[in-house]
Amino acid sequence: MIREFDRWAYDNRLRTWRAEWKLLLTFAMLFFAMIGDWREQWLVLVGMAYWTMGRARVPFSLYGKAMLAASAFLGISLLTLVVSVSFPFRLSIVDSQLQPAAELAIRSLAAWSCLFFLLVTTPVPELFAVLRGMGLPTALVELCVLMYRFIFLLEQAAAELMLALRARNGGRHWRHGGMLMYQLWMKAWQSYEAFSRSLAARGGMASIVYTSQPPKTNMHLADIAAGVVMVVLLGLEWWGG
Amino acid sequence: MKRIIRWSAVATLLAVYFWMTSEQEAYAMHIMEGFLPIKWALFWWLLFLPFFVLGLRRLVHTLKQHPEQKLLMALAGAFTFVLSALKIPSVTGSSSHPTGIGFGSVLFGPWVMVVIGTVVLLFQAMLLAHGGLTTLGANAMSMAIIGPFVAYGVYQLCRKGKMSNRAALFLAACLSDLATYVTTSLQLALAFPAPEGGIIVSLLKFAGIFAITQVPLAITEGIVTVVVWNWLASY
Amino acid sequence: MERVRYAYDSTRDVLNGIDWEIAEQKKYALIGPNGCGKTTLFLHLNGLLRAQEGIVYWKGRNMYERGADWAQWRREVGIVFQNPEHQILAPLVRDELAISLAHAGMDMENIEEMLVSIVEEYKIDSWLDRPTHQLSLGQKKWLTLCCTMATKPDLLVLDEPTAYLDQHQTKRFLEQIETIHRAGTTVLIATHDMDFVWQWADVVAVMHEGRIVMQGTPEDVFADRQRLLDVRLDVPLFVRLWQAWRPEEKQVPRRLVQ
Amino acid sequence: MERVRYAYDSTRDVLNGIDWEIAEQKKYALIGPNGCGKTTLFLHLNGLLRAQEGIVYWKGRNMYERGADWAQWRREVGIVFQNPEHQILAPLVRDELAISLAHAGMDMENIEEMLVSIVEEYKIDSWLDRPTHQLSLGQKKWLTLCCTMATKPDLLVLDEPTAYLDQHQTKRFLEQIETIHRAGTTVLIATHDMDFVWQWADVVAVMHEGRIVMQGTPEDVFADRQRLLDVRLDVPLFVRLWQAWRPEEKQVPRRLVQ
Repeated sequence: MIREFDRWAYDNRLRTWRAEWKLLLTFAMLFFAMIGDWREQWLVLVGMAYWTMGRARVPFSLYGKAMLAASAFLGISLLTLVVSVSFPFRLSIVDSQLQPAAELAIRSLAAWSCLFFLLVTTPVPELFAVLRGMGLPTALVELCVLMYRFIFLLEQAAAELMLALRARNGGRHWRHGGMLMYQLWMKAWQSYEAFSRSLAARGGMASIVYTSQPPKTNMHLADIAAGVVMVVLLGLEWWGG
Repeated sequence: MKRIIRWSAVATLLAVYFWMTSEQEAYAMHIMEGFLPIKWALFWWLLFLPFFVLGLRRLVHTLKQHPEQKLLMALAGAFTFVLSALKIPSVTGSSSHPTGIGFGSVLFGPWVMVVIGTVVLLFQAMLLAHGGLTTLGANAMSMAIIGPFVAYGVYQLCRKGKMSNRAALFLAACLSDLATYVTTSLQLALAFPAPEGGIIVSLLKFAGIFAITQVPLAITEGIVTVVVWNWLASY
Repeated sequence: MERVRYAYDSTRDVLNGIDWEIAEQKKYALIGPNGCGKTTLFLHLNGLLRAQEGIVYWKGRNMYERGADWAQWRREVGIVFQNPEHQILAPLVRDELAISLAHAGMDMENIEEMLVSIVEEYKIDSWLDRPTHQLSLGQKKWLTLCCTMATKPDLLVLDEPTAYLDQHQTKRFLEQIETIHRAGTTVLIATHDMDFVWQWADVVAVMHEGRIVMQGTPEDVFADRQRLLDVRLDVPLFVRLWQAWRPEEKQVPRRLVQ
Repeated sequence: MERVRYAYDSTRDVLNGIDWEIAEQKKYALIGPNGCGKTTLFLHLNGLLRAQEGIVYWKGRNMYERGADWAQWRREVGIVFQNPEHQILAPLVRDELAISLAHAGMDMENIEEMLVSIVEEYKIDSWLDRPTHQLSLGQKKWLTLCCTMATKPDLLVLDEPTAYLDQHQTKRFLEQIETIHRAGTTVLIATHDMDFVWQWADVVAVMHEGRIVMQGTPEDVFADRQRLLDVRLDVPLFVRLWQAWRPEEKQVPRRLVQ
C-alpha cells in the first residue's frame, strides 16, 4: 500500500499545484469537518472525493480500497463505543449510543478524506519544504527527510526478505518475525556505516539543502470555482445552522 | 427472541472485530483522524507540545555535538516505522511497535525518542493515512511520550535492581506496550464517557476490550524484543 | 514433464502474454534488458505472484485450479534471488539452513541428518557456525544456493547469480550448478553475462517487454546480431571478433571453447 | 601531475605495501579477486581511511603532512561506490544533486545554474523531479555518477559500475565515462568484466592480497595467462579463443575490436 500511495503522490494530476495550496485546502476542509455538523461533513467528503478522483485522477480502485480499510478500522473503534460490557461477562448494544456513533463515523470519514487527499496528491518531501519555509528547526526537517528516504530503503529490504521467505514456504511463525526484525536492524546498521562513508567521500556531514520546488504552478478556473462554491456553501451552512 | 438477536449480533460483531484486527495489524492502537472531538484533540495537542519542544531541544543539542548521529537517528526512526507499519509475522494484531520503541529508548534515551516517535506517527498519517493530524497529539502522547518513558524508566529501574538485561528488556517492552494501550483507552474514555457510569465505566470498557488483544500481544512483543536483542548482543 | 505457461498479466503490463514451456533436464539461460520482466516472470514460476490472466502449468497440472498443492509447488521450484543480502534471515548459517529444511516438511531428526549431508556436499563446514552478516558476498550467494537446494527442487531458478563475483568464485559457483544439473535438476539462469550464456546454456530465451521474443541454442541466437541489437542486447565480444574475421560464417561453431 | 603512493597499511593486512602511481589522463582498470583489497585501496585514495604506515601523495603533495587540505582533496577525487542504494540520501533527484553541489562549496544561486547544466549534460531532465527510491538500479547508478561528477574531480574512481546493468545500460554508462575522460579526468575502474577491461583501459593493474602484482597494457597483461590464473583471475574468453587458434601469437592485437 505504502508504495502505491507514494507513487500516486508523484504521478497525480495535481502534482503541479504548489504544496502550500494543497496544504491550505486540506486544513480548511479539515477545519470545517471538525467544527461543522453532518451537512458540512458530507460536503467535505464529496468535495475531497471530487478533488482526489476527479481532479487528481487517482483511480477509484485505490480510493475505494483505502476508504474500505479506514472504514473497517473505524467500525472496530465504533464497536467499542456502542457495545457495553457488564459483569458478569455480558455484552450488549447501547441503543442511545447509535446516534452519536453515526455522527462520529461521518466526521471521521470526512476528516480522513482530507488527510487522504493530502497524502495522495502531495509528495512528502514537498510538504517538508513547506514546513521548513514556515520556520521549523532545520534539524527536525533534515531528520524527517532522511527518515523518508530510509523508510523506503528498509521497506524494500523487508519486502524482499518476506518474499524470499515465502518462496521457501515460510513466513507465518513469530520467530520469523523476530528474525526479520533482527535482519532489518542489521540492515539499518550496515546502511548507517555505508552512508556515513559515502557522505564523507562527498565532503562530510554538512547541512543538507533542498531546492524542492514543484515544477510549474497552474491552477484551473474549475478548481477555483469549485473551491469558491464549496466555501460559500460551507459558510452558508455554518452560519445558517 | 430479541435477546437472541442481540446476542448473535454481538457475536457477529466480535467475530468481525477479531477478523479485522488480524487483517489490519498495522492499525493497532491508533486513534483515527477526526475520531476525537475538537476540544479533546486540542487538549492532547496542547499537552503534547511542551514534551515535544523539550525533546526537540535535546535532539538539536545532541546533534550539534554529534552531527553524525543524524543518520543513525533517521535510520532508527525508519526502523520503528517499518516495524509498526508493515505486516510482520507475529501474533494476531501485532504491530511490533514496542520493539522499535524499546530499542530506540535504550539507544538514544526517551527524550530523543519523543521526537522520533512523533515523526514516525506523522509519517504513518502522511504515508498510510493511519492515525491522523488532529489526533496526532493524542496518539503521540500515548505512543511517543508515555511509551518511551515507561520503557526507559522500567529498563533503568530493573537494571538498578540488579535484574538481568533480558528481564529488564522484556519488562520494558511489555510494560511500555501496556502503558500505551491504557493511555489510549483513557483518551477514548475521556472523550466518550459512558451514558451510565461516566468515564470510569467507559475506561474499564475500553481497557477491557483492548485487553483481549493487547495483553497477549504485549507479552509476545516482550519475548520478541528479548530474542532479537540476544541475537544482536551475541554476534 | 515440466510445463510452465503464462499469458497476460496486466499488473503494470510487466508480462505481456508469455507462452513458454520449460523442458525437463535442460539448461536454460534467460537474457533480456533490465526491466523486461525477468524477475516478475520468476515470481510466477512458483506462485509468489498470481497471473491476472492466463494459466501456469507445473508438471502438466494447472496450478490455478482448485486443490493444487502450492506448498509442494514451492518446494519443487527453488528460486535464488538477485540480492543475497535480502534473502538470508537467520542470524546463524546453521539456522538459515534449518529454516529451509523445516519448510521442506522435515522433522527435527531428519533436519540434523540433512544438515550434515548438505554441509558436506557444499563444503561449508568451516563457516557453519558463523553469523550470517559476517559472510562475504560470495559466501552469502553460496548460502542462498544451499538453502534453495535443501528442498531438492526439480527446477532451480537463479537471478543473476554471478554479478559481483570474481572469476574464480564464478567458476566455482557454476561448477556446483553443473553438478546440480547432472543430478537431474532443470536449471534456469537469468544473466547479463553473454560469455557465460554461450559456454553454458542448452537453450537461450530472449525476453523483451514482457515477452519471449527469441529462443534457441546459443549458436542460433547469437548468429542474429541485428535482432539482438533491436531488443537492446548484443552478442558477446568474441562473436563479434569471429564475425569480423570470417564474415562468410555467421554461426560461431560451439566446439571452439570446449 | 597526480601521484598516489601507498605503503603498508596493517589494518587487517588488507593492503600490503602498495607502491603505485596513477598517471594523469589515463584510463586505469583495476582487476583482482574479491577480498584482495580493491575497495580498501579506494578508501585511501581520498583519505577516507588513513594508512597506518606509508604516505599518500596527491598532486605531488604528501597528504599526511600537517596543513594538507583534505576537503579539497576529497573534492578532487570522486568515488562512486558499488552499491548506489547506500549513497543516495535525498528523497528527490534534484535535492541529491543539490547536496553534492553544496558540498562542493557553492551557494544557492550557483547551484541552480549548475543543476541546469548537469541535467543537460547527463540527460536526466525527465526524472529530475522523481523520488530517488522509485528509480531503477541503472538510474540510481547514473545518479551517483552525476553527483560525483558535480564537483568536477580530477580523478574519478568507480567500483564495479556495470554489475547488474544490461548491455545497453553498460554501453551508455561507458560512453559517458569516455566523455568524462576526454574532458580531462583521470578514470580508475575496478571491475570483474574482462571484455570491458580489454576494450577500454589504457593501463591494467592486477591486485592480489593487498599488492599490485602486475601492471601494463591490456595486451601485455592478458598475454600472460598463467600468471593471471595464479592470482585466481583469468583472461577473457576471446583471448583464449585467439590463443587456441593461433598458438604462435600470444598477444591479441588490440585493433581487432576497434
